[in-house]
Amino acid sequence: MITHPVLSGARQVVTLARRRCRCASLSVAGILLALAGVTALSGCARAGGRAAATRVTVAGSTSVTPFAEQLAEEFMRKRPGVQVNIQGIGSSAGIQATETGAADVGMSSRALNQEEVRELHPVLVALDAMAIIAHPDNPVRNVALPQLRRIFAGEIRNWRMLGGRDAPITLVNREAGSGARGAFEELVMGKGGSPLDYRSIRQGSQGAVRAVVEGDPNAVGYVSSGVLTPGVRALHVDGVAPTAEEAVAGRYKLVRPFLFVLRRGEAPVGLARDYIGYVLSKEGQETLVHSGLIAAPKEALPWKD
Amino acid sequence: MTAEKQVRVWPRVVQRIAFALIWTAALATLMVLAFIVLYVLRLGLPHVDWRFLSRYPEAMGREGGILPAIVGTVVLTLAAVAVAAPLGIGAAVFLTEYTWESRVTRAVRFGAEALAGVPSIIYGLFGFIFFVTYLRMGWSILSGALTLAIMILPTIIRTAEEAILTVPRPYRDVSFGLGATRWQMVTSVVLPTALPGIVTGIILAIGRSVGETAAIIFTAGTALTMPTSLLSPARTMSVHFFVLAIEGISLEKAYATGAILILTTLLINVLANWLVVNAVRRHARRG
Amino acid sequence: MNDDTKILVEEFSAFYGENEVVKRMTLPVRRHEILALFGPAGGGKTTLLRSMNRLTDNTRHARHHGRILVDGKDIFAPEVDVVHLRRRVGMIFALPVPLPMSVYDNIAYGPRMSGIRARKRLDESVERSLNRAAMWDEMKDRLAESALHLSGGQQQRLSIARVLAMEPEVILLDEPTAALDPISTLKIEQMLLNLKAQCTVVIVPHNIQQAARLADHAAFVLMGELVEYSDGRKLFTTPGDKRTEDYITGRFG
Amino acid sequence: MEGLRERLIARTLLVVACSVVLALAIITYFIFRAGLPIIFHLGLDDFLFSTRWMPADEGGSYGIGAMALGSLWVTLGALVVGVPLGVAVAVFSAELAPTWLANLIRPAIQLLAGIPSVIYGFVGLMVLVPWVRQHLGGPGLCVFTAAIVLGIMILPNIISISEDSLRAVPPAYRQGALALGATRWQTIWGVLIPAARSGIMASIILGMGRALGETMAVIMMIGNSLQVPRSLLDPATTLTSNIGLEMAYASGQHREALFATGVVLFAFIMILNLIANVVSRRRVQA
Repeated sequence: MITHPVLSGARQVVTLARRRCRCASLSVAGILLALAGVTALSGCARAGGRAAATRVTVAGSTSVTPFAEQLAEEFMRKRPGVQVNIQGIGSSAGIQATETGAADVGMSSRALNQEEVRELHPVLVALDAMAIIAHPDNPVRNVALPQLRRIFAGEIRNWRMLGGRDAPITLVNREAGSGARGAFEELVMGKGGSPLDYRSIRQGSQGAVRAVVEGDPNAVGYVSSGVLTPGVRALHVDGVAPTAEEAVAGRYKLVRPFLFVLRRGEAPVGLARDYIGYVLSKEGQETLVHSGLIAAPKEALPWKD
Repeated sequence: MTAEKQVRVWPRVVQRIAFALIWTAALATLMVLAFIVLYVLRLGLPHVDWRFLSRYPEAMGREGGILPAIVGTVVLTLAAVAVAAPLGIGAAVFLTEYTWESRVTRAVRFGAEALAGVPSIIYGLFGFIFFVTYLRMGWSILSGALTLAIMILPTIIRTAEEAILTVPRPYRDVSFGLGATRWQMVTSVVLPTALPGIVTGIILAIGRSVGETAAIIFTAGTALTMPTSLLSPARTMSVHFFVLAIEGISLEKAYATGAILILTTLLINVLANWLVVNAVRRHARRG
Repeated sequence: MNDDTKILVEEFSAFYGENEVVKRMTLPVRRHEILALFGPAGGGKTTLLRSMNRLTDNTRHARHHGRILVDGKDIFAPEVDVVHLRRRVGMIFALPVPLPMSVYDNIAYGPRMSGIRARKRLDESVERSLNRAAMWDEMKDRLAESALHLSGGQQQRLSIARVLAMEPEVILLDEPTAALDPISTLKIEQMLLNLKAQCTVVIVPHNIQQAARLADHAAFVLMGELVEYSDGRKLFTTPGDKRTEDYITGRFG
Repeated sequence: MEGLRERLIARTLLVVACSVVLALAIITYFIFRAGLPIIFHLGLDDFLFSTRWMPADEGGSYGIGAMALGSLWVTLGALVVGVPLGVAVAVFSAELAPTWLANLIRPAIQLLAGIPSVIYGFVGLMVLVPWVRQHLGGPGLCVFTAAIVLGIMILPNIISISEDSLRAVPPAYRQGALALGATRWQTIWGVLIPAARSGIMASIILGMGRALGETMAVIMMIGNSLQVPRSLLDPATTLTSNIGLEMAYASGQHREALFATGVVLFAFIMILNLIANVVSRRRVQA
């Protein structure tokens, strides 16, 4: 394989490229750019990571995405000509994109860790009660928190042990890195508790989790209470329904924050500020509440470092 | 006597069984195809109307239409072809008209073959680190189109090369004999004659771009807004379909988008076939 | 070399790879006459012809030794512009090759390639060339038609008209009537005799009779070697070499 | 002047042609640069053969063993479905079908190749997954479902290349066999298929590459479970689907590990391509 002339040629290219990779690849990109007929100027303007005055990029948690998009739609209706791009790429990626400047605002559905807090400023936009969902045909209506823990740790594997039918439980998880999973691990499994069962099905978004549970009578998963549909039933946890009232009253425990994150030391400017302002406004918060989320407590004030 | 009879009868039985199986396989394949197409069309077409095609999506696509996705698909695909077609045709012309079999051509062919085999998720990863991150183009039509362009390059090169090779050898002699330079020969005789084949390749490449998902999600993003420039992110119909379908946002809209995708694929195929048939017919007439 | 020599092939050898197909040939072509290169198939006639306007450049592994002089200048010299050479030395192939375009565009092809764009000049050139190929009357109403729709004979005469449009000094023809019926053949032969006035013609004839009908001078080529070169009439009546005689009288070939 | 222009054009075309090689080199370089460090950090053995993939672990555990096995299962399954079916259709189209039917099959296969993979995944999800869940048990999102749909997806690759190589068998072979009194089937099985063997092999290898590389359809159908599948009805994950699923959410080491998965996949595919290349080159020489 090594003696293959083409491969060794390719290796030379690679070595060469390694030697002055930035320079070479930039020039290649230059050629491609020219061919695409794109003005390099706009490329440079974008390269700074600063949004143009009429555009703001919001990227992150797919759990937050539907709500952020709805708010963006309303916001854009109020402010014709501006564009709010919502990219549902996951909490961690959104946080990272914000750090590197690829996004102006990040969305996270989990609390920031210590490292991240050093770089970024979280803005609490809403609280979300996480619902444990099962198929409507499933006779099980309630789980205790410790049971839930054991279910997702893979210790309880049959609905019979929960008073249901004799059927194996199909666990539906989110994938590592997603805010929902992070929040679930923290709220249900506990810090340093047993890990989530690796055998579970994993899906890439709340919708996907919901879709699996809608289809499979033996499935159980977790999603934001804001995205519940008649196709799934939210189980009570310790006898408490996952409603906003119960959560505000502190009885429903599985509550996670929905955050917007911003780079520290840079107050958001222009459109980003206006958008966040809209989200935190009475009107924006009403939309969120209407969608099944819980309004952000008043004391969560934006960017006052 | 019996043995001989057996020899004569047995192969016929085997043949009958084998042929029955083969017929079954062929019909099953056609039926699977028909099923997929009809399934999506039957469930999707009732939800397709002019409003679906001409309106913006609302509530993440649960309501409204798919106009931005259509525009995103068209722009992304055109941009990708605009980059890949000159490169691909140029490479094919180089391989066929400007050089003889050598290390260089072998390397280029190897490169094209290797690129053709690279899975789209790898293109997605590459586009993400190279165009989106390293060159700071962000999730944008530009990033997506350049990634796609590399992806469809092998298809264009291969089909263009084949088309060029079918141009009769004597045309070149005549053209040279009449004092054409090589480039004049290529542009006045070879490319016009090979055009239907080349266009077919481009249409196939367009088909691949329209159907691509994995590479685009990571490079052009998933923002469901109307793209305003090459640097805005975009969501193509395939990506929109994927998001609608897997997130269970709206099965109705998913089927409708799927129907549009299938129709587009059909259209692209019919177009490509029509061009090939036409080219063959012209070729036959030429003798 | 005297003044009426248009082309001089001098100690010329041509190779495909290791295979020597033209062997140290020396041969003059005189101005305003027809030279016929004849001999059995595979003897290197076509290669010699293709070397005269360097079409062999486009063949892989083709090499050569020696020189070919046109008007006393070696066509293989580095400073020679091959495109310019080919505009002076036109070539007709055995099978008619109409380009897939209209009759008009076929004939205007050469002039266009040399940069003539003016419609008027192209029109003139097309008319003049068709006239010289004696086919203006049949073609003048069919100029917009695809050349692919013409008959074989018409296509070949069109090929000649196409070469004439470049006003070449030399025309090389490689069995131009091989695929044609006798009437078309006759028309083409007549045309070639008329063309002598303007240019020099080198032809690989379709058969010995054709060579005898056309040739002012003739050269018998066998297995890459020039066996005999002399005045046309003389060579076909009283060949000087036994091998030539055998070939002419049909004892081999 | 003209000569200069011609030389310039020739040079430009050379550069254009080499852009293909350059693109491949850049892709290779960037994927390897992003993925190799963590492979060295973890050790190739641990990375390849450990089945524990837990980015949330303290320090992270990254072993792609389970998904590599998932890829292997799914790919083999796809071949089991796709190869007999594909070769049968190729034989049918090249040998048995009446002309009108052969003329129908060719564009149909093209269409099959042109349908976006997400549509396959979706139809699999909507039709096959519930069927499997109801009739065979398990969650339906499993190796079996994914393999069947992938098997259908690789059909066009297998059919078109196999058919070409069957058609390329010299007619003399067929006539010779028939003249010796073989039945048509004996001719096909004993003469044509062996004669077209290397082409069929190449088609299978390329189909394998496609199955191994498919992402979106697999994500939709396989369940993405990180376990080593013990039965066909178990959910599993593949190298590609895990990248597709987690990439968006990954950062730091986790992301590097995904790129490293890409490196492994890339290397696999390149090896497969080389094999297909060698096999089909032998065909040309034969």
